[in-house]
Amino acid sequence: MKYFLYWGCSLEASGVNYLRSLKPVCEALGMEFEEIPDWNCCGASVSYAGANDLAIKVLNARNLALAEKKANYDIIAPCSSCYIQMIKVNHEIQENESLRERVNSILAEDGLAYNGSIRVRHIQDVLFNDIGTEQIKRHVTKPLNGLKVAGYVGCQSVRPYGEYDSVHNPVVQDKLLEALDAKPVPFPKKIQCCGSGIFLPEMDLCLGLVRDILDDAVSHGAEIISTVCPMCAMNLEMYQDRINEKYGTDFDIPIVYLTQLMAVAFGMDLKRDAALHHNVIPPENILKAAIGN
Amino acid sequence: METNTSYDPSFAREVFENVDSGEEIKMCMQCGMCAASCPLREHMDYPPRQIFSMIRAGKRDMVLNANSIMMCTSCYTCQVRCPRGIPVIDVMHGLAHYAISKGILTRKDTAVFGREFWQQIYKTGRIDEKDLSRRYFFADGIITGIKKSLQMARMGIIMLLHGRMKILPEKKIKGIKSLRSMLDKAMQTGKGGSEV
Amino acid sequence: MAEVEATNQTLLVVGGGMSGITAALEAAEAGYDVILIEKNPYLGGRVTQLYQYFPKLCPPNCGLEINFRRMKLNPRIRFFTLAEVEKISGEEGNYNVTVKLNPRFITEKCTCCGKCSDVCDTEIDNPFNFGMDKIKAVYLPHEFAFPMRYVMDPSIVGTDEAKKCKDACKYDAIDLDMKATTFDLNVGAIVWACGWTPYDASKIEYYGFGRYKNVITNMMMERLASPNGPTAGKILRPSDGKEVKNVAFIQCAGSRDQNYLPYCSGVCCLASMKQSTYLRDQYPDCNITIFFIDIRALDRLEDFYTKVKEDEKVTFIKSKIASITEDEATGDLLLEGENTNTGERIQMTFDMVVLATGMVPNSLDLESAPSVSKDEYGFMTLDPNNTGIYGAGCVKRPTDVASSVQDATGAALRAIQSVTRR
Amino acid sequence: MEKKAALYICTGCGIGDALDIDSLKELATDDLGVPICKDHPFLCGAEGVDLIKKDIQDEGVNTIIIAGCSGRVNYDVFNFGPDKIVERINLREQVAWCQPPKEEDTQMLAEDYLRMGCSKANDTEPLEPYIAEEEYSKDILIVGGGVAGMTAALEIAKAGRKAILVEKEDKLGGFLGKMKKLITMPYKDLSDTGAEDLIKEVNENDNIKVYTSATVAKISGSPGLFTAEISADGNSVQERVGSVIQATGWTPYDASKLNLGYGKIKDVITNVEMEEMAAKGKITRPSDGKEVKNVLFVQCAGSRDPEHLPYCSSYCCLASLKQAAYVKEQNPEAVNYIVYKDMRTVGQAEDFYRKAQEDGDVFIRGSIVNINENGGKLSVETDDELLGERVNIEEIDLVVLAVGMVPTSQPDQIPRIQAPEGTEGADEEGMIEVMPDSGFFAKSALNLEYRQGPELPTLKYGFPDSHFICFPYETRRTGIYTAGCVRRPMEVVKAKEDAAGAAMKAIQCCEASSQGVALHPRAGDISYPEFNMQRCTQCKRCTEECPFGAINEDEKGNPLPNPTRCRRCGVCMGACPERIISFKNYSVGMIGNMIKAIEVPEEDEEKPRVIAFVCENDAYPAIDMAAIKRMQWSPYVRFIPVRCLGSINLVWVADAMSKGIDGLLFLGCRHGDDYQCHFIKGSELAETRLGKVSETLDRLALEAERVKFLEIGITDYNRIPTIINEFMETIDELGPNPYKGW
Repeated sequence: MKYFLYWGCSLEASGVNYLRSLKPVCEALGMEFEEIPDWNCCGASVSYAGANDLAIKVLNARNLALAEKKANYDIIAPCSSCYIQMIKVNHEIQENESLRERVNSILAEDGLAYNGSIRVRHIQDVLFNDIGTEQIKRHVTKPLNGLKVAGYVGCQSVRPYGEYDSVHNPVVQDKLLEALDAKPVPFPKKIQCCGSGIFLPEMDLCLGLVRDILDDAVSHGAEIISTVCPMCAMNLEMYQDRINEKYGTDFDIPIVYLTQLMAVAFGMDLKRDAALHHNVIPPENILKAAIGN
Repeated sequence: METNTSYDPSFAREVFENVDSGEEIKMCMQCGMCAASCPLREHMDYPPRQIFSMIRAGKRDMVLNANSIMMCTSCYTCQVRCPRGIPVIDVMHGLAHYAISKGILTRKDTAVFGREFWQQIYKTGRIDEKDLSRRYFFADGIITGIKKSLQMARMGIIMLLHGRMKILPEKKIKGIKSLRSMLDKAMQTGKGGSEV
Repeated sequence: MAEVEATNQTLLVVGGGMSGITAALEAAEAGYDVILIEKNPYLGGRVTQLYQYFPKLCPPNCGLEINFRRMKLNPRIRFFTLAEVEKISGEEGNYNVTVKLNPRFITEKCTCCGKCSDVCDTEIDNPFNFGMDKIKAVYLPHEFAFPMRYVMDPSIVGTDEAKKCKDACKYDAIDLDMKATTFDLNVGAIVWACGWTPYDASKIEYYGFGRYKNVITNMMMERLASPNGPTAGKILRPSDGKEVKNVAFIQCAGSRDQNYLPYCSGVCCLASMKQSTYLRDQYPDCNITIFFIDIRALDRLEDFYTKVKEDEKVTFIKSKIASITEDEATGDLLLEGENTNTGERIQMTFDMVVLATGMVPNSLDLESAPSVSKDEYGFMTLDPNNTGIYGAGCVKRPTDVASSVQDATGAALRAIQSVTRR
Repeated sequence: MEKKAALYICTGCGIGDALDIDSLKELATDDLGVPICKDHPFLCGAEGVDLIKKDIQDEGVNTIIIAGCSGRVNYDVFNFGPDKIVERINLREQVAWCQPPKEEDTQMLAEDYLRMGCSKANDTEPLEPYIAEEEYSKDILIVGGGVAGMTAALEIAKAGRKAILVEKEDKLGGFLGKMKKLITMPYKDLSDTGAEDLIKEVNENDNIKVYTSATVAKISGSPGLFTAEISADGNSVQERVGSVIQATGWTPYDASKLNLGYGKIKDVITNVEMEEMAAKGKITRPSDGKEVKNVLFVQCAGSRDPEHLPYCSSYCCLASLKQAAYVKEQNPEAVNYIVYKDMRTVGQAEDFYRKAQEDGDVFIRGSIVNINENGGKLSVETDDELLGERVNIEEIDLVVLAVGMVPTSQPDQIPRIQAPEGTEGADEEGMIEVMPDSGFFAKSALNLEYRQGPELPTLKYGFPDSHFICFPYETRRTGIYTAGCVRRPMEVVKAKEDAAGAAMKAIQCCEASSQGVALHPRAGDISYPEFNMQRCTQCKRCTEECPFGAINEDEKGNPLPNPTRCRRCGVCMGACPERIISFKNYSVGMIGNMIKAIEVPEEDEEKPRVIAFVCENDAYPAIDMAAIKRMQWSPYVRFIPVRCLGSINLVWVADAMSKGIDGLLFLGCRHGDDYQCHFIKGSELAETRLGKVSETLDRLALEAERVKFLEIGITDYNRIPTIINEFMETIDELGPNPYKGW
């Protein structure tokens, strides 16, 4: 199966371990990726400060148009922010003809047009629906043996459209974790926002959100937290020190990408494929113990 | 009940005309779902539904100066639960954009961060996280910038050590010129942005 | 099944709930032949599951008793339980209807002595009590069941258990070879009174129904309060059977919500107020909070709202509750919302939460049937150019018992007009 | 008819295990003289029924006494045709299932029921329906030519019957005719009112006779046999009709009673005035004739207000949304403010609320503080609940007060009548306000020639509505139904449906009356009360107490029964001190004989006897239910079902007490505001009568506690054992009835 992989800006930097692990895992599952030529940033959720809605739509429509021009593959956007920006604009353009005309009149500046034929997908969606847990299970050579994982869904990977999972009580990540023989722990805060794109400017307030999430995960017995979003990963991992300092807690729980766990469970190289060395809070020991290494 | 405010429909009209998704607030039935769904509800001056009723009442200054409109984490919880299907996030973003365009920076950090974000996109077509942070920290001048950077320096170094920071600066995308003209056109013809 | 005699002057009423029973009786008492079919093993429909009606707080069985007696005395009505319409063809004044009779496995010989049930060991979830308790697999649906006859759950047919039950019956009333049969009817007009289904509360995921034991629906509350319910009428919370001290009602659980049921279900405000009186009767110290958007108590029913409001133990808060979280240790429930009158944040803990879920119409969706007009929510609408099939009661709009009866009375007349025209 | 009785005892369902059947048979044949007595292990089975049928055929049996299950079941199995008397003795539920088997007391209980049942069968006479000598009319009179009245007339006509429509105005239409547009199903958008078409259809229908500028001067007679005197254009016309529908509608609440500027500020109008203005053309300001721009609607103007109309008028929310749409249609720039308490757009009507929001109407939850006029514009001060502030809404061109509906039956002033001397609350002249449930309360519309008043009794707030949830067309005057907004406040679509329902009932009434069959709740009953006038003392109790006003009076005070008005409850029979009122299958003597049939053991046997008179609709099934649940109670109680507790005659108390019965229980329906008695007053009357009996008991030196009245509902079966056992304890404490063995 061929897809466009729109990895976006973060996956080249803070989310590098996401991209590194995603590629070998997906390739092992028979997926092939193509890059959208000359793609631009999705605008993320904070660009409204500098731009109006139409400009942000155009930003995403350009990527969609570039993709459509090249091939009729689904676009996989592993970053939740990219995913939501792109799927939202895609839906709006598909559903609103006058908006499409308006956007296309702007895209025409570069001879582009978008007809609305592309489907935007989250990586969880593709793994769950196109590949399926049965197929994933077949690739597991080093099962995680009941490792207690808090599958943190966050927000934008499912909301608002809920195309492949419930927006209120998502289960897909947990099912994928189960396929790796991990034991997903239920924790209500798995859908609470970590502060997302405004974490940096609103750090004071958002530290509290992350504390709540970590606390909920840990108190439900999680040994490790998995995510599917570079912002979630960043916010949950990088600020544990500060949270401990501010709230007198003692969090030291590794935050890994779902794809990293998959690479581990697929028996791949912990460094080259699972890219565990990029993690600031080292997950190696826990994972090695789980797979019995 | 003491305060005497007069209902003034002109602000609502202003919002309907100039704010992205502004007219969506008409559908609000004041149930309070959005307020209770928001992760940062405790820190907001007014929950979204109250912002909406204040728009209907014509409380322009209070609305545009409310911290709530710039405090949205874009988590979409309120939006997926709103029984009237109001795209609350879009409205909040639209209002924030409108307020910022009027020079109101109630949550200055967010406004600056967002603006820097956008400007970088405008400049190169992509985001360079390291460059973005640098610009964001120094947006208030060199002194605060150094202070803020120092606070974050340790984390920066750690990230660098773990290979989670790009060393080379982001290059412009090939179609940057045409992208800029597209964005210019969108800013001119779209709602809420015409006055920037 | 022997041929059921009917002519193009006969009326068919589909649905043996309050609306269907009324339509059938009103027409029959005016001298028309009526056939009534009901898919349950008993007549009475939804109201049989209610403890009391608002605003009089009287038991539904009282009115049903009168209606059943009217039915017993009137030879013009014939009724079939466990019956469903399979096909309808034809037009006003001349319909051909295929009715499917599902096997009861218990014949008319049943005297209701209960011996079969005594010997039966298999238990099934009790559908009458929304699965809150178990009943024997051969059972009387409820004490007031009309017709008063046992029914065997198909799941045990073909097992030794079923044979054991059969052997216990002195009256040879168990027929394990009973099969579903069909018969055709020629009728002149049809009253569609199939009623409603409670909205599936588990769809409103942030309320945790189905995951949190102490989150129940308003219909479950009726069963809990009923003397013939799972707790013999004592309202106890499901997780641990404890008495309740602090109960919340969440109005518009699904209703008036674009994501679920965009329409208002009409009766839920009053139903919750009524249920608050159940609680107050049993627990003089119980606190009740009703969370609402708008209180909708039309016409004289406003009096009931006024009366409940006067109870200092019942608090009305204007707020749509945004989420429920369960305390896993205690089973208590944390409700979050915003009091929109004060702007204050609500974080309140309750023993039990009742979701005032709405009504979904059981509409005329058969593989083969003449087209009838429906609105976008599936409620039947009256199309003056398409007569012959008439909706009655909650298939037309979400409504209370009195209005359903009123509507069904009118529907009976319209059906009579159809056969008069031919 | 020469009666030939046969008793069949079923031994199935545990009866045979609980009782000595042979001795029961012996009792029947030897002591009770029943010529044929058989038992069968499965009487309701084909073989059992054939056994009975064979005896009917071969032996000429016409009075079949079945001792087995409760009469509530197997009614169809044991139906042998209208000319056969069937008496059911409940040995299963009320003996075998609630008493220990093979005990002496259980056997005695069964024996008593056998004696009582045989006695009753003996006293029952075959029924023949009442058919009047006059010709029956099946035409239907409709009073009121608004949407409900016109719809009712058409529905009747479409069913092939004739309708006579009387309208007081010079043309049909009512409020519908004055409206601009309608908001109705499916509540997406405004639609035409359809008034013109409806009026035309009514006027052109051959089955409908229309009288305009007409009123009903008098209605005399009874269902099937009414004569209506109609004054039309100064002429008096007589029409014979079978039933009547009152659809006289409503009037808007008087807005000048509200402190909202109406009558003082010209630009404050009512929603009715708004509608009429919109229907005529432009919506303008009454003060200067200029087109309106900003309009403020005040919801619940008077409604949901204990000072004015405590109820919700239910149509006003939608009406204001509709009128706001008129304003927008006239000027898309206009702003509508809607100040509300709760938005009540029920059901699919929620869609139109959303539509109004989309249109930009401003909704303010709160209440009006003040309406002021300055500089030609209005400003409205409002407590805005959701903003938490008192706000001013200025630059308003027009304020529309959404006033509620007052039924036309509500009198302008509550009528006063001469009260009997010494009545509490009477004024100096002995006058007292008429109660709302009196036929003398409502405003003139029907002018019934009824002893209990010329109009329908009202329920609350002047609405002559049904008190029953299950039976919304129940009225206290048989064959006279109400429809539309006179019955309860409702919107147009509901008024139409209501009219169809009332039409159905009216047609049904004509059918039933002409066949001598009772209407609800004893539908199908052909028995009727007969008066032995020779013994009447003109005490008027029957004419006063009949809950349905069925009995008129001549000048001397003799009762003039109207069998087609009668609901067969027997309240008159219970009321009559001379016991002159009887049904062929239900009479004072019959129950008296049943009481006498009970064998009362000697005092030293220490077996007390109690009779429980129970309402056959609620209490009796509750006892059956308790038995089905195998609950147990004292074996000393004998249940006698009665049509309604209102039919109990005090002579039964004397009969029982003088026979040595130790106590009497009366189990009837709840009364009071939320009464459940389907004969309105029956249960209440019973308690009142029993209140008087305790004085008598005192005089007899019998304790008042020996007679107890209890309210019980059909689902109260769990209470049955407690109720009975507690009463038995009381009896034990009181000791045996000293009149035993007299």
